[in-house]
Amino acid sequence: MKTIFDQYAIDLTPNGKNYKAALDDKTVDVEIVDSVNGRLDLIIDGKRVTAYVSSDGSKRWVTVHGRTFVLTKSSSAKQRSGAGHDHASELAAPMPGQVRSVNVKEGDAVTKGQTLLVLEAMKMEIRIQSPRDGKVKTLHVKQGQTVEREQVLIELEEK
Amino acid sequence: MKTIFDQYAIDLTPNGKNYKAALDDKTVDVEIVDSVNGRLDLIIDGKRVTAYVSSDGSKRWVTVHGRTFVLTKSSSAKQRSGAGHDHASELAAPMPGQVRSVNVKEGDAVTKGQTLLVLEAMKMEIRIQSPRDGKVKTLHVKQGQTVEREQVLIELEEK
Amino acid sequence: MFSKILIANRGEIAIRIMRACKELGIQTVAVYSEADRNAPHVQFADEAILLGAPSPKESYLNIDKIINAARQTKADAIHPGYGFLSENASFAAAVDSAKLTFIGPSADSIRAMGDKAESKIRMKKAGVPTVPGAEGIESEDDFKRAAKEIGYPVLVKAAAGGGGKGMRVVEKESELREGIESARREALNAFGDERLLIEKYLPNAHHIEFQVFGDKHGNLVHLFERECSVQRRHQKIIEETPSPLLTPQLRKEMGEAAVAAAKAVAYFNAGTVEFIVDPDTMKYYFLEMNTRLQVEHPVTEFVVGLDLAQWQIRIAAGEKFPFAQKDLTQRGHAIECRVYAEDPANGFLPSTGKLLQYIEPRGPSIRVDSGFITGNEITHFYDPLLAKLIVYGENRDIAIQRMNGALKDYVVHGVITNIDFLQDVLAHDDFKNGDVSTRWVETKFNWKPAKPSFETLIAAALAEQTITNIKTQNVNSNEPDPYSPWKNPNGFRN
Amino acid sequence: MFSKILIANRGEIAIRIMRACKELGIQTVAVYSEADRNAPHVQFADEAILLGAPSPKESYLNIDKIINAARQTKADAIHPGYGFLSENASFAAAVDSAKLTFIGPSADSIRAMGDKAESKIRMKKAGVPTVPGAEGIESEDDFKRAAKEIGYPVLVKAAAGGGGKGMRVVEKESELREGIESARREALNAFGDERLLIEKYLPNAHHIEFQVFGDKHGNLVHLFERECSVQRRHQKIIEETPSPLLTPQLRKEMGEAAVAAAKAVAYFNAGTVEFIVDPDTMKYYFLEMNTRLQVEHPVTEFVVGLDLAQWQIRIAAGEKFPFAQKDLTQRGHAIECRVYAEDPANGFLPSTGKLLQYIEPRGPSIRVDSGFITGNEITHFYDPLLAKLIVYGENRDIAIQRMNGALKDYVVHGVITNIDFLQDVLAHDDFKNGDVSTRWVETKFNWKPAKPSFETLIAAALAEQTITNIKTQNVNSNEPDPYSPWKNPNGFRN
Repeated sequence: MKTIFDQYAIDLTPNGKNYKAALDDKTVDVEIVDSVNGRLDLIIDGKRVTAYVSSDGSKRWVTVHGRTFVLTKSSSAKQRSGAGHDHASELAAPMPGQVRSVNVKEGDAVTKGQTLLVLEAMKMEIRIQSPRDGKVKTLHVKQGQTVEREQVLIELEEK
Repeated sequence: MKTIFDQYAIDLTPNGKNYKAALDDKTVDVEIVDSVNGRLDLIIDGKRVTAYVSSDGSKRWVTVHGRTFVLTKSSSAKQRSGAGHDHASELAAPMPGQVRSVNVKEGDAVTKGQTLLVLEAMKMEIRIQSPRDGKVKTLHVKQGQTVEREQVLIELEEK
Repeated sequence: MFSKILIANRGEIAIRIMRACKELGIQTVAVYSEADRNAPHVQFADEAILLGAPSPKESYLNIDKIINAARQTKADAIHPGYGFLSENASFAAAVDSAKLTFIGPSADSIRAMGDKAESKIRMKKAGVPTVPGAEGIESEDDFKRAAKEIGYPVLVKAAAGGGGKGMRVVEKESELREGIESARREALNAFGDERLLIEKYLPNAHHIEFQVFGDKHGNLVHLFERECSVQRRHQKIIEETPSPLLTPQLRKEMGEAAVAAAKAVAYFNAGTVEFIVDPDTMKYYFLEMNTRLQVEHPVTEFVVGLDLAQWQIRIAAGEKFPFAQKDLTQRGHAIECRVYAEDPANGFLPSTGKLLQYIEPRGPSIRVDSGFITGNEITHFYDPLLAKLIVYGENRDIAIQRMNGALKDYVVHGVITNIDFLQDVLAHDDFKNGDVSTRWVETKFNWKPAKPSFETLIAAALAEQTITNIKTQNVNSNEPDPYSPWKNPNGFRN
Repeated sequence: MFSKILIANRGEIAIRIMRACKELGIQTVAVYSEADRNAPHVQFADEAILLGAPSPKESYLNIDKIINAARQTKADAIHPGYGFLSENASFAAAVDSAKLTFIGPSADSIRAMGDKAESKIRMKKAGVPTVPGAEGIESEDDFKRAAKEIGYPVLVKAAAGGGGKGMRVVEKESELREGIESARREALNAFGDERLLIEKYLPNAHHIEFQVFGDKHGNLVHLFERECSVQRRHQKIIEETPSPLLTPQLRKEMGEAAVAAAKAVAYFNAGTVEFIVDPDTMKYYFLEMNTRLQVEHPVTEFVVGLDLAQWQIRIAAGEKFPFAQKDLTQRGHAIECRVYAEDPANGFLPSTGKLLQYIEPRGPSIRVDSGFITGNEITHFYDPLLAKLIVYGENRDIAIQRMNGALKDYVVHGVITNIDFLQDVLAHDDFKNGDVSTRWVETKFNWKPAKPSFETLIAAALAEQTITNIKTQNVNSNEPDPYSPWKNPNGFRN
């Protein structure tokens, strides 16, 4: 998935539990060791890196190796124009829990921000929303089903 | 409201935005200046007091003036036997938001932990649950209604 | 000893003084403006009194309200901190006439040193070298004559001045009028007093000050120097002790001059005698005396081993020094970096906002004096100083290394700070060689912020993934859980 | 200088050593067990290698795995910290033969001092006073004879011992057999060596140790003493320097004896020579030498002004001391409190659990060396030391005041700690008077926890109100937001 900050387009490709990160012609392996409120413990190219990230609207405050930068994230619209391969997309469960309700069916057109399904765990609900306009390609879960963290719930595709 | 920790029964009475706290024959005024994750900044009897409280099952870890105690909270059942006047009770909104659903009507018998209504704010839901067995005395809100923080939502009474 | 002290200040210095009080078993009273209701210095105190609106005139500069707060809380002494009313002689006098103890020098000492022109005359009398110049003149012609006599470049500065306000460097005669007029305007605004003095401007000068300390029994010592030459807009950003410039001989001379200067105004409690030193001639000149505890006092505490804030209180309570000059020694090296909410890439303009993340460095020989925590608002009402980062090391190299590591461990999100800038100053050869004058930042050090590294962009992109499809969390506010029950003092009533 | 150092330890000491490495520009490698995957010492390092199962034998005590980890990461030196393998001569030897540098003394020095019996004989040869007793004896009759000769009470202790293990006080002959047998059993379990020695037991003795430090060029100095008499179960809980008991003359004598002891085993790097001092006769006796950096080294760093961890590395790299004994001085006073996860009201038994809240004190002259943060699990696998709280003061009274304030600012929820207990020790007259022997806690100080105050109960009840009717929040875990997106590295994939 490509994200654009200011003039930089950074591309992350899942690679098992890790990622491959690419910028221009550079590519490195990234492992997420831990991530808690505003802090990411990473292993980038074999080296441990702790990063602090705060988000304020489209502004991102990022501190790595003691250097702090304020980056501005480009809109997903711009992202799409920037990135070529942005068709199929999967939504994963952010936490283990039970599917409380499924609000769409396969083939439905969905709009950015629309709630696709609702997860419940420990008496709290989290609404899984569409990151952008698109179409429901595949539903991997049904109401009442228990899901693991990061289990794929639903796949979207371009309209 | 009376709460019992170990052999101590402490009684808090709302007094405007503040409280009156009573233990045995002692009574003092308490003002909550601020309260954020596990920390309470209080003014007790005119003096500023910072307290740290953590909760683990029925255990309460409390630190005040540098002294830490592990208190055990007694069940509400025991509480009632301990406290005399425990009839009418109000449930207030913990945050500003909209009433997403009202799951009970006046006169309904309710059990401890039962969800009475669901509030929604900033795309998150909070279920307002009954603190104990009882009966719905008055409903102050209806579905879709917007409520302020601390606005009374529902009143319970003894069965 | 006092039983209760009111601290007429805010931020890190208020907290630092309250710590000293608590360690001496003294109750503390905080005062605060409406902008500081939940400020750490208020929560740190035993009692707190609201003064009024955020504007300093309505709060931290309001003498009557502060004295009333002290009366109301039955405090028996007032500590002014630095800035605000700390060098205001009328405040010190008002505290005295309210039968309270002012923790600082006498009103007379403050007055005598507060006027740059008058103090300069006194110093000449006391035999303390002063910068060639003229005071007590008014007409443009007088200034012209004086400037010609001492030679350009010259500095015109407010007689009532301080903190770099009402100060102009004039390179040549044609610019003199404009310099005088703008300095006058600024002086009038800042101090309600447009009197100016003129002196020789030394472009490569180092700013070196001496900490002096006197008890009320006639003992007056100095606690050695602080080198404060790294400045921007005439304001210090890095201070250290010992000074890399001074020789033992010069240190001895200047220390004696500092004590003489303080004695000339019958000084007691903590004060600082500022000198400028010309590295070419190694001549030193009296600049001014700050009649209060200095922002940068912690470097002296590290190297001399005394707690200056505690001693201010003990002296005010009438204690005698148990030590003499010969008992005092410098050991090791200490550096302070002032962490400001300001943008070095944009003229060091203050940056305001909410602290989204605020994480301080820690470790052996690392000290942080700070007045803010995550979630606090940095407003435009007050000084943009976020915190002071101070380190000790066996020698200057180790202290620089330690400071660099500590700066790298500092995380501030929500306001732009000078932390990256400070790292690059410390890494610069001129700083390593101690070869930095007060104009070095403007004239020699052309700082540019770095470009974000690959790692930085990777982290930003990864964080993006984690927030793309969950909106239950107000990440912006950086309050990990805005719905925490803790935010809800009385959700259930009975 | 080394380019990369592997730290064969965990917790606060691993982090403290890594800080020293970073300040010297050296890369760091952490090793960890499965129980420490997310431990701060792992996140603090540049690289980290998993050793194996939580059990020390599978991880922090596993010589082969540690040496392999060093090879794999191309580290050129290993720092053992304290405990674990730090005083294991075979480990030091294995590091050498792996062509890596062991940051500590030679394997021979460790071996020579590791055996309490052998070391005692060496010390006698070196003219260092030792406790009257006998070593190298086996039969009960021999012990009986020796005990009669030196007089009861006597102490039987493991020859291979340390840390209070395999040690028994015997008050009269009838208890001797049982004492010998239980000490032997414990010694066998702890050290795989059941040899015992016997010595005079001094019930009112103070434990006073001297920090020694040698470079590899024959320079060996002492950094003065540490008073470590506040103990429970033969383990230190409070250390300070200077000792309130020593006279300048005795300090000089004992310092020289400590240096003689170290020279007798050709010692280099950091070590500690432990003495017991009889306050009635003011006689001192060699107890043992710890051939590693001591837990309580920070009090010496405060008062002497040197960074011992940095010097360990610099010495190992071959640097020479730039100072001699006469250049070293004690300035001010420092105290360390060991914050343990243990219950003083219940025999100081370790307490395990998850840290629900963990807030450290801060402020001028306050230092915390710690290895845990909120959310960490305190497991039963390792030492229950949570952190070390160290303060500096101009004198002992100020240091005690500061320590008391710092202890009051310490918040630990989730495991029971000795923080309240420590406050009461510091407030006790015997401690204020420096009149505390190694058995004071057991024999004189009968500590009882206080009753919760009204304020405490009010706070608990108020907190109750705030969580009565919201269950969206897992307050128990004290993770303010268990559903934070930050817990979800890749919620959205594309």
